[in-house]
Amino acid sequence: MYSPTVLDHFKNPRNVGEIAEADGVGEVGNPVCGDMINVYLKVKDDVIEDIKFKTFGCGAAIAVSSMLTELAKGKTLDEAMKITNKDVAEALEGLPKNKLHCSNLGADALHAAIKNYRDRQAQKAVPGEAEKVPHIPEKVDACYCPYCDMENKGQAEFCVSCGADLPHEH
Amino acid sequence: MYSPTVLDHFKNPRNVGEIAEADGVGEVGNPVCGDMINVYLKVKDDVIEDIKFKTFGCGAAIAVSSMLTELAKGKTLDEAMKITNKDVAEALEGLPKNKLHCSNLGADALHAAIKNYRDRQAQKAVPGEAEKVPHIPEKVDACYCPYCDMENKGQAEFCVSCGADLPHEH
Amino acid sequence: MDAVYFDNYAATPLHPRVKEAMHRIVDEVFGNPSSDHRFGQAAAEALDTARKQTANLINAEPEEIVFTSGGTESVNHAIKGVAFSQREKGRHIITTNIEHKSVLNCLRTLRLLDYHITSLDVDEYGLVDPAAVEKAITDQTVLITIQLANNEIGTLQPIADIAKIARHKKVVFHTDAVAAAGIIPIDVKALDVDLLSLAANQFNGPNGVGALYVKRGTPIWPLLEGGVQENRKRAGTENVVGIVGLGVAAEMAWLESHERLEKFRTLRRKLIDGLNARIPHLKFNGHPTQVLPHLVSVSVEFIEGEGLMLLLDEEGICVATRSACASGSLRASHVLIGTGMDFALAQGTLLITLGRDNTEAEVDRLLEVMPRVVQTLRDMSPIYQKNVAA
Amino acid sequence: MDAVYFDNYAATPLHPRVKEAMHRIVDEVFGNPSSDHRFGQAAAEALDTARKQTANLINAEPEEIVFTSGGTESVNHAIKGVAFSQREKGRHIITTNIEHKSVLNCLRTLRLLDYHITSLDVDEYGLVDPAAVEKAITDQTVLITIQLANNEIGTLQPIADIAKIARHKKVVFHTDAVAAAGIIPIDVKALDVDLLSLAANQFNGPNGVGALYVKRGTPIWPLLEGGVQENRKRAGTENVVGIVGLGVAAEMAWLESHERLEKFRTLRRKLIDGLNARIPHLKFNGHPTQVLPHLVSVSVEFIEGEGLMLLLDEEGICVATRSACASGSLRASHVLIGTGMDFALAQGTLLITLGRDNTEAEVDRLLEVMPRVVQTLRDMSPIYQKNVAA
Ligand SMILES: Cc1ncc(COP(=O)(O)O)c(C=O)c1O
Ligand SMILES: Cc1ncc(COP(=O)(O)O)c(C=O)c1O
Ligand code: FES
Ligand code: FES
Repeated sequence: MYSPTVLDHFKNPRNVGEIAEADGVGEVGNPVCGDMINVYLKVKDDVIEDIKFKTFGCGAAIAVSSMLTELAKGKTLDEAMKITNKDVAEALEGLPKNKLHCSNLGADALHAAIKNYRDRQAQKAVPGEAEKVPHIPEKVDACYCPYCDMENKGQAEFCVSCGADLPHEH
Repeated sequence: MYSPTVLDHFKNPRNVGEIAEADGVGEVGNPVCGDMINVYLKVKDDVIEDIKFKTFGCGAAIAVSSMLTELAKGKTLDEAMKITNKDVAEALEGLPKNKLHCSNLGADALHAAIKNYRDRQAQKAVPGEAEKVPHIPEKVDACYCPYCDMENKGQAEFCVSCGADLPHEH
Repeated sequence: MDAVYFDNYAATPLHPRVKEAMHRIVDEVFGNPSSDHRFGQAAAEALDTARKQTANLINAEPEEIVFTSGGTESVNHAIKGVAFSQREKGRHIITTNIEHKSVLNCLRTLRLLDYHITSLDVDEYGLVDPAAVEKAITDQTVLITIQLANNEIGTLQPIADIAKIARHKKVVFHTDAVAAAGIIPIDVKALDVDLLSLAANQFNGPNGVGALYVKRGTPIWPLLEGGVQENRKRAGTENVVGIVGLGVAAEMAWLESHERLEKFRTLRRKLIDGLNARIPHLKFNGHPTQVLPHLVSVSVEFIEGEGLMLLLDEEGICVATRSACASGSLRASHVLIGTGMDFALAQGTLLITLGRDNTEAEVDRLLEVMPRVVQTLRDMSPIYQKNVAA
Repeated sequence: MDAVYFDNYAATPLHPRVKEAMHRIVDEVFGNPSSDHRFGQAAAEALDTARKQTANLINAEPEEIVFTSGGTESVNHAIKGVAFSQREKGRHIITTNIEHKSVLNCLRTLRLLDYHITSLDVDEYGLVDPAAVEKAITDQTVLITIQLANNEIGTLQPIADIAKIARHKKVVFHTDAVAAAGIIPIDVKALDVDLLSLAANQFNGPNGVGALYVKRGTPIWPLLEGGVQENRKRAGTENVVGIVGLGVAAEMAWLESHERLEKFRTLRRKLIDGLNARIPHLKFNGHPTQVLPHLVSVSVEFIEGEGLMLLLDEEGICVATRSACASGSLRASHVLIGTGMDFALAQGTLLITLGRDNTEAEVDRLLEVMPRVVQTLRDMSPIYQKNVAA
C-alpha cells in the first residue's frame, strides 16, 4: 500500500529526535485522530542548519516527517516556508488516498516552527515555548464526497449519494 | 432431486396410452401451469381391469400418472376412489416440495374417470365424453406461506414476510 | 461416452487457466486484502490484478469495478443502490416485461417501499422500443434498468440508444449484461451506461462471483454496508479465490473472443438447421439477428420441457428448460409469455447454450438423440395426436 | 524464517482439508446447483453436504442455514431483511455502541429510511446490561441486534439472557456471531436466537463466504432477490467452491474444537503474561473472563498502532491494529472509545489473534521482538518522555 520511498522513510526515519536548545519549535496536532508532529529547528544566517522531529502517528505521518526534514535541511527560511504538503507527498512518490491528509500535518509543523523562530527573534514569543497549532482540515472537503464526487450538505457525517464516511473532521 | 422410484416411473412409465373403447375417461387440467392428465378405464364387475393414461406435464406428473395406474389396476372402484394424492406420492417415495402439487392432479384424474364411468352407467353422461375437471388448488395454501409459515392476506402474490412467491394459483 | 454439456447459460466449465489460478490462491493466498501486512497485501495484489482484467473486458477503469457475489448481487446493488440514493429526487423506475427475476423481484420490493414502476412491453422478438422508454420518463424517474441480452431468448436490446436517451434526460441507466458479458464484446464507454452487471459463470469463471461496473460519479448506495472495501461501494471481506477466477476468466474471454464467436456461430447454425430438418412443430425464439451467438431457445410443441430435459440427461446430454414445472417457481416463463407465446407452448421450451468446449460431434449427438426423445414424450401427450391429426 | 501469523481475526490459513475440498470442486464440479441435470445435481449435492456441516457447527437444522458471501452480507440480510419485513409493525431497533461496522452502517441507512435506533452503552469491559435491553423495548421494536462476541476486544455478551427477553417480548433477535462462530461452541437452540451471522474466514475457511442462521418462522425478506435459491431466502447462483470450503471448515472446527481451545488458552496466557513482564505501560482490553479465547487486545501507551504493525511485519510478525490511521476510516475505533478509552491510547491498540496453526515458539518470537519495536516508536514519540518522566 505504501510506496518504497514511504516505507524507507518510515523504517529508517531521518532526523528523529529533539534539539535541546532549539531556535524554533512547531507542534501540530490533529484533535480528531490524535496525531502530533513536533519540529525542532536550529537556524543560522536564516538557513536551517539542523532540523529534527518527533511524531505520534501512522507510518505515513512518520515518513512525511522524515522527508520533510530532509527537504527543509539547508534551505533558507523563506525557501522552507514554500515547502507544501504536496511537495512532501510527491517527494515520497505518493501516499495512499486515505493517507493524503497525514501529509498535511508535516508542512504545517515546519511552518509553525519557522514562525516560532521568527516570533522569538521579534520577541513576540518566549524562547523554549513552541508554536502550537491544532490541525483542523478545511471545510471544503466536506462538501464534495471524495469517493463519488457528489455534493453533500454542510457537516454530513457520510455521503448521501454513496454512503461513504466523509473524513472532513480530519 | 427425484427419488429413484420417481425416476423409474418417469423413464419407464407403466400403462401409457389410451383405451380405444374406454368405459370411463377423466381429464384433469391445471389452468395455470397447463399440465393435463387423462385417465382411461376398462371396468369389469366393478373392478378396474385395465387403466391407461396420457399426460402433458413434468417428470413428476408423468411418474405420478404411472404410479397411479399401477395402484389402481385390479382394485374395485370403491377401493380406487380411496386412493389419495398422498398415497401416490408415498408410493413414489416422496416428491420434491415444489412438486407436491403435481401429485394432486393424479388422483383427481382417476376419480374423475371413475365418476365418468358411473355417470355413464347411470346414463348421466354420454359414452365417449370425458369428465373434464379443471384443477384449481385449494385457497388454504394462500394464507400461510409454505416457506416461512407466516400468514398472508387473501390473494397475495408473494409472502409479505419472507418475499417468497406464493404458489396458491396452482 | 462423456456427457455433453449444452447448458452453458447456467454455468460454464472452468477454463483451465481459471482452475490453475484458483488452485494457486487456495494453496498460497489466504490473507484478508484489507490487512496491511504481507499476507494481506498478497491478497490485495491478487484483487488488483483481477480488477484490471475485469475492467479490460468491458473497457472500464479498474476503479469502476465493484466485485460482487454474482449477477444477482450486482443487479440488486445497482437497482436498490440507486433507488435509495435518489429517493429524495424521485421514485419512478423504468424497466421491461422480460427482465431477469433478480430485476423483477427488486422492483417488486421497491413497489412495497413506495416506488412506482413502469414496465414496458416488448415485441414478439423481445425487443423494447427506445421511443417507448423516452416516453415513459417523467421528472420523477431516477433509474432505467434494461437488460443487454435476454437470458432466455437471447435478444439483444438497443442499449446504446436507450443510454443516450437516459443520459440526455439525466436518468441513471443500469443494464443487466449478465447473459452477454464475456460472450459478446462490450464497451461501457461506447455504450455510455452508468451501471452494468456481469457474472463470471457465464464465461468459464466460477459460480457466485460477479461484478458491477459503476461509472465514476454515479449516485449509488452500497447494498452490503460495513467496512471500506471495494472503494467503499461494497463492504465485506472479499471472496479472493472466486474473484481471481473471475479475473482470469475475463482475460481469457477477451483473448479468445474471436475464436469463440466463430465457433458459436458455426455450431448454432448447424443446431438450428439440424433440429428444423429433423423435428416438426418447433418454434425458435428470440430475434433472428439481434441475438446472443451461443444460445438457442426452441419451443417443442405438445410436450413439456422438464421431461425432455430429464430424458436428454438420461442420454448424457445436458440442456436447460424454461418450463414452469422445472423452474421451482411453477409459473410459465414470463419472458416467453411476454413475447406473446401461449402457455402450453412456453411449457415445452428448451434452452441450449453453447460453450467454448463444445464440438461439432456433440451437436451431431444432440441432433441424433433429440428427435427420438421428443417422439417418446409426444406419444405420451394427450394433446399431440389431437393436434397433429387436425 | 517463516513469517508468523497472528492476525487470525482478519483471515485464517485454510485448513488442509478445506484446501483439499476446494481443489476437488475447482477440478470436478462446475455445474449450477439449480440445474436438474447431472452437472447441476453434483453441485447441489456438494451444497447439501456443506449445509449439514454448517448446521451441525451451531446445532441448527440444515434448512435453517442460508449461505451468504460473508459476515457482512449475513448481517445486512438479517438487519435489513427483518426491518423491511416488519416495517408495518414498527420501526424501532435496538443495538449497542460497539457493534461491527456492518451493523452500524445498516442501521445508519435505516435511520435515513425513517427507522428509529436505540444504541445502548456498554461498560468498561464492553458488556451490555440485559436489563437495559429490556427497558429499551417499546411496542414499536421489531429487532434487537447484539453481537455474540466483540471483534476488537473479545468480550462475550450475555446473549442467552437477551434472547430470553426478546422471545418474551416477541421481538426478533439477531446476534452477530462472526467473531465467535467456529471459535467457541455455539448452540442456537440453547441460545434461542432467531438469527445468527457467521463467516468462514474466522475458522480456517475461505474469505467471502458465510452463513445466516434463520430460525424457521422468522419474518425476513431476502436481501438479494431473484431466483429461488437457498430456500427462497437468498437469490443468486451459489459460490459452490467457497461454500464447500465453509462446510469442511465448519466440520473441522467442530471436530478439533477441544484441542484448539486448549491451545488458545495456553498461548493466550503466555502472551499476556509475557508482554506484561516485558513492556511497561500496556493496557489489556476486554472482559477478564467473558472473552474470546484466541484474542488479545492490547493498548500500547504513547505510540500509534499502524507503525507498530508495520515494524512487526518487517520482522516477519503479522498482527492487526485498531488504530484509526490504519483502518481506512480515519476515526478511532468506536469500540475502544465505547468502553471509555481515551483517544490517544486507542490509537496504540494492537489486536493479536491466535489460530490453530500457531505455536509456542511463535509466541516466544513475538515476546522477543515486540519490546524492541515498541521502544523504537516510543523514542520517536513526542508524548513518551514527557509522560514517563512525569
Ligand atoms: C463481528 C463482525 N461482524 C461482521 C463482520 C463482517 O464479516 P466479513 O468481513 O466476512 O464480511 C466481521 C468481520 O470482520 C466481524 O468481526
Ligand atoms: C440476465 C440475468 N441477470 C441476472 C442473473 C443472476 O445471476 P446469478 O445467478 O449469477 O446471481 C442471471 C442469471 O442467470 C441472468 O441471466
Ligand atoms: S405438473 Fe405442474 S409442475 Fe409438475
Ligand atoms: S496521521 Fe492520521 S491517519 Fe495518518
